[in-house]
Amino acid sequence: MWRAEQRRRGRPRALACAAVVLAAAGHAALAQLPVEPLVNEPALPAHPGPHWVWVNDVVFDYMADGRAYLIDADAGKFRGMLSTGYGYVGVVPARTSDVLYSPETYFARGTRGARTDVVTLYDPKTLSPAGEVPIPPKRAAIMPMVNASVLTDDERFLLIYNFTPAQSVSVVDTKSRRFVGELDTAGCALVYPTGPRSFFSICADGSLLKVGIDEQGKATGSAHTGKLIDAENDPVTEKGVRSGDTYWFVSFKGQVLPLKVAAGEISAGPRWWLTSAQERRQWRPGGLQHLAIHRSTHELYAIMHQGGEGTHKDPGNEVWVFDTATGARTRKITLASPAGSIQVTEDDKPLLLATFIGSHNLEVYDARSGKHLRTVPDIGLTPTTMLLP
Amino acid sequence: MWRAEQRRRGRPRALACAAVVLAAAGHAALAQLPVEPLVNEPALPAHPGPHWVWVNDVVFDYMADGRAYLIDADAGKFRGMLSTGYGYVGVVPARTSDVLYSPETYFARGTRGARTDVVTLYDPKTLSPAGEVPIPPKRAAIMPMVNASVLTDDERFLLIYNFTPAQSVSVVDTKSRRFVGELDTAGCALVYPTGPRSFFSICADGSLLKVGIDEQGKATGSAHTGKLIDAENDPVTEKGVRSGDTYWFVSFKGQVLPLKVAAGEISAGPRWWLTSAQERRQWRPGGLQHLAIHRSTHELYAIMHQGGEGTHKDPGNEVWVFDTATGARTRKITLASPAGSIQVTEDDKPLLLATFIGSHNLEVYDARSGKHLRTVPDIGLTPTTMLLP
Amino acid sequence: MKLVDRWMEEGARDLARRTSRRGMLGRLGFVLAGAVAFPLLPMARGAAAKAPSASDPGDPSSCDYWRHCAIDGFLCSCCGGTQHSCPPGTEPSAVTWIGTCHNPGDAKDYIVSYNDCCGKGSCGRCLCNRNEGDRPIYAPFRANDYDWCAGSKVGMPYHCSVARIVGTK
Amino acid sequence: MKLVDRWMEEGARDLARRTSRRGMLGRLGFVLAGAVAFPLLPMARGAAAKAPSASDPGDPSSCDYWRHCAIDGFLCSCCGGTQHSCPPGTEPSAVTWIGTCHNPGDAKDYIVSYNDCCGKGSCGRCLCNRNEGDRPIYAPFRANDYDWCAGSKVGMPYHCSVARIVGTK
Repeated sequence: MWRAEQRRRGRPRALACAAVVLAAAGHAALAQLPVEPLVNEPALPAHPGPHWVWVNDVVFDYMADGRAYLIDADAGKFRGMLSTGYGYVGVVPARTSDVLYSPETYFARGTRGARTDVVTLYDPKTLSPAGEVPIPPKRAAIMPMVNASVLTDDERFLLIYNFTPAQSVSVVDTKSRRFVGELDTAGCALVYPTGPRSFFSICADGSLLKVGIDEQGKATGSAHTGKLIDAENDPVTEKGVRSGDTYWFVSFKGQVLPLKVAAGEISAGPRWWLTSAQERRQWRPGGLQHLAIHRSTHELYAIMHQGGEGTHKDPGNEVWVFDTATGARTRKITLASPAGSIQVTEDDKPLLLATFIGSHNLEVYDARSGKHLRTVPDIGLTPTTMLLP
Repeated sequence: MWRAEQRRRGRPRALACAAVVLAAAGHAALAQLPVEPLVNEPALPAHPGPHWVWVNDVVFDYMADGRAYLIDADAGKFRGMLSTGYGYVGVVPARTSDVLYSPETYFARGTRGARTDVVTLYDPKTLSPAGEVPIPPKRAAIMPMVNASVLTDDERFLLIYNFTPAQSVSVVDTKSRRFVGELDTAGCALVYPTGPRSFFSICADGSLLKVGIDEQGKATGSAHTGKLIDAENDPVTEKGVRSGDTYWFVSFKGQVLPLKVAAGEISAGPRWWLTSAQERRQWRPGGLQHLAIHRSTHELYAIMHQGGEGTHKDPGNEVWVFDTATGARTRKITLASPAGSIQVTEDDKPLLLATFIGSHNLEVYDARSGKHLRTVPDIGLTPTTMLLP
Repeated sequence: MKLVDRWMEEGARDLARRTSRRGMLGRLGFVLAGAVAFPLLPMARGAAAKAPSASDPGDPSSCDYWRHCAIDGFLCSCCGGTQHSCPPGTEPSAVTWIGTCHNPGDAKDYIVSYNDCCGKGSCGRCLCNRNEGDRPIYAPFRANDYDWCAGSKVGMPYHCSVARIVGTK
Repeated sequence: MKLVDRWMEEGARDLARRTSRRGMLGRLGFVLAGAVAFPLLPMARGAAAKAPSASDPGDPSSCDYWRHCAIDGFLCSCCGGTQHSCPPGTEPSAVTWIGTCHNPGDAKDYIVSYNDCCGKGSCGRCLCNRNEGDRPIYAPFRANDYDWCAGSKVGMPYHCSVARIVGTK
C-alpha cells in the first residue's frame, strides 16, 4: 500500500522507499539479512506423496506450447512443469522406475515445417529431459485422454495410439529406450493394459481387440472379443478407469459396464446404472475425464450433470460416488465449480481433484466428506487430464 | 435459443431440429441451397487500404506461439494471421515490393534445443511463407518495439537489432534474399533509418551512432553525434516516430525532442513540452507504442496518463494531439479503454487505432473527432505493436 | 447459444470470470465422415461471404448459425475465411466430418461438411462446440475428438473449421 | 500493490474483465546490472522458502513483497521455486539485473538481484511488473526490456524471475 500512496505523491522510485520508515524503527536491533546464493530447487521426490498430481494442458489457443503441471494438492502449490510441444496429450508417470514418459510433437517452425515425434524421458526429481526416443510421426492428434499413451503393467513397454487415419500402436522399449515397432490395431482405438504384457483396444464394431506382446515388443497374437459395446445406441465413453483386474466403463446414458481382464481374457460383468429410472430422465455422466476410482474402498466417482443426449462431454456440478461391489450410490458431492475432469488419490485420506478445460483452476476436495478444501489458481489455459505420479 | 430449449426438454439432437419448424412453412417455395465447394479465400491486396493494420502479439504466457494479426479496422474484421515463433517482436511490411518480412526464432523442441533464427518472407496476398533467410541466432530478445527490425528507406536492406549482450545489427539483402553481414553498433541500440542507405542507433551515453551502408550491405562509415539525450535524468523513450526527415522522440517527463535526419546528418530541433508546467505535475506520456504521427497534417498523437516517475510504460486513458509545426495541443481524445499502443492511419479520414498488452481488443476511433467507432474483439493474448501495411 | 452460456445458466456462479474467451472449451476434434462420399471439389479461389437471406438465415460467425449443429472448433468466418473458405495461408483438410443440420429458412435438412483449415496456429476466435451425434473415438468416422489436420498436406496444426453444404438429407 | 490493480483504481471501468491473469502486462525484460559486481555464487542445491519474519516481512509470492521493487516477470515463488531458487528443470541466467529495495522490516536498503530462470515455457503465474528506475533499452544495464535468458546456458526461453539479496546499499 505504501507504494500506491507514493505513486499518488509522485515519488515512486524504489529508493524513495527509504523515506517511508513505517514500523522499522522498532527493528533497529535486527541483524542485516544475509546475501543469498542463487540455487536450484532441491530434488523433488521421484515418487511424490499421494496428494501430488500432474495436470496436462493442451493449450488449445496456443497449441505449440503444451504443458504438464505438477501440483501439491495439500499445500496448494505449483511444484514445477514440463514444456511438451504441439497438441499435447499427457505425461505417463512410471511406478517402477524414476522416469516420466512424455510423447511429444514438434514442428521445425512451430506450427509448420517438418514434424518430429519423440518420447521425452524426464527425470522426475529435476523435471529435466534425461533422454529422447524418436517415434514415427503418427501419434494420434486427439482430445487428450489417458488411454492414448500407457505403460504395460510390467512397465517394459510404452504404448502410443497412432491415427493417420490408419490405426496402430507404437511400441517403445523402456529398457533399451528405443522404438521397437508398431502393432496393427486396424479398426480399433486406444490402449488399455490388461496385464504385464497385454492390452486391449476398443473397436468401432463394439468388440475389443486383445493383443499380447513379447520380449521384443512384437505381438504374440491378437483376437477380438464378441460385441461388448453398443456403439450405436448407447456407447460407453473411452474414459474407463481400472481397479486391479477390472475396468469400469460408463455409457452416455449412465449404464456401467464392468470388464474383467484377468489372465489375458476379457469378460463383461453385470451392468448397472449410475441413476435410478427416475433420475435418468435428467441426470447423465459427462466430461473429459469424468470417472475416477478409489481402489482400496472400491469406490467409483462420476461427474454428473443434468442434460440429454449429446451432453456426454459437458461438465457437471456434482460428483456421485458408488460402491462398485454393490452398485449402490454412497454419496453425492456438490462441487464448488463445474468439473469436466476428476481424479481421486489412492490413500486412506483421499482427495478428490477436479478441473475443467474451461477453467484455470485445480479444485481440491476431501473425497470422503466432499468438503471443498482449496482452489489452486492459474493452472494452465485449458487443463485436460490429471494423472497421479 | 431453440437449442437451449431443446436441451431442457432432453431432445438435443440436431435432427430433432426438424420438429421445430419455426417460420419455415412460409418459405416452402424457396429453392434448395446449392452444394458449396471448399475454397481458399481470394488473394488479399498486396498493399491493403489505409485502414488495415498488423497487430503483433508476443503471447507472453505461451511465447513459442507468437503471431501477427491482420485487421480491417473499417469492417472490424480479422483478415488473417501469421504464426511467427518464439518471443515474437513484429512484422515488417514493405512499401515497394509484395513481401512481408518477419524475423522469427524457433527452438528444435519448442522451448529448448537448438535455436534457429530466420527472416520468413510472406506473400502479403496469401499470407503463406514464400521464402526464408537464415540469420545468426542473435536477434535481440526484447519487449516488442518497432525499431528492432526495419527496412532502409530504399528497402534494399532489412536491419535487425542483435543483443547477445554484444550489440550489432544483422543485415539481410532483400534483393538476393541473403544474410550479408553484421554491423557493429557497440554501445548503441535499435535501428532508425535516416535515408536510402543509412540509419542511426541510440547509445547509452546519449549520443547517436550514424551508420551508412554500401551496395554490399557493409558499413561505409560510422560516427557519433554529440550527446543529444539525457539518459540519466529524463531519457527519451525508444518509441520515436518519424515524419519525412524528422523523428519525434518524447522524454519520460513529456519533453519532445525533434531530430532532423536530412542528408545523413542528425541535428536536434527546439524542444517543447507535451504538458504545461501545471499539467506536468500530474500528466505523463506512457505505453509500449505511445506515439503516433499523421504526416500530412503533421499531427503527433501521444498516450497520456496521470502518474509520476517510473510510469513511462503505463497505459493511458487519453490521447493528446499536437501540431508539430507549432507544438500546440490541438485536441484531447478520451479513450473507451486504456491504451498502451496507438497507431494513426495516413489518409485524409484517419483512424486512431489503440490496443493494450493487457487487453485482447483493438479499439477503433475517428482520429479527428475522437469518436469511438468500434471494438474488434479477441485480437491476441498480449498485443504489442501495430504496423500499417 | 454457446455452450459456455448454457453452463452459466446452469448455475456455476464464478464461471463467468472463467469462461471468458480465454477460458474456453478447447475441444480438438471433429466428426469425420464422407471422405469417399464427399470428395473435395476442385479448389477454386473466390469464396463469397454469405449474405443473409431468407433461405439461409443467420450469421456464419455465430455459434448459433444453423449449419454449426455439429461443428467443433474456431469458426473460419471469424478468422479471415467464410463458412466454406479457408483463411489466407491455411490449407483445407482433405478428409472431412459431417453433420446433418436443419435449415429453419427452408425447413430442409442439409448435410454439412466441417473441414478443418490447417497450417497456422489456432485462430482463437469464435470457439463453437456443438456436440450432438458425436461418438467416442473408437468410432472414428463419427467421433469429433480427432484433429483431421493431421491428415492434411500441411499436417497437424489446426487453425479453424468451415461449415459448407454438401448435400441434402 | 499490483500494477493492474492500480490501473483499475485509476478508472478503467472495463479493465476488470481484461486484466485477469489472462490479460496480463506481458513484459519481457529486465534491468541488468552487476554481472561483474555480483557474480553468481557457486550453485548450491537446497533453497529454503522464506519463512515470514519480522526482519524480512511479506510474502514472496506476492507482487507487493518488498524485494520485488524492480522485478518484472513471473515470480519464481509461484512456479516451484523461491525468491532465490529456480524451479525444477530451469537454469538461472548467468547475467542479472538489480534493484535497490527498502526493507520495511529492518529499515535498510538492500541490493536485490533479479535473475531469470530459463529453459521452459513461461510459468504464467504471479506476473509482477514494478517499473521504477527502468531506463530505455539503449541503456541496457538499466533497462528492463531485455530477456536475459538469451545469455543463459539454455538460451532465450524465459520461465520466471527470482529476487535474491546480494548486498546492502
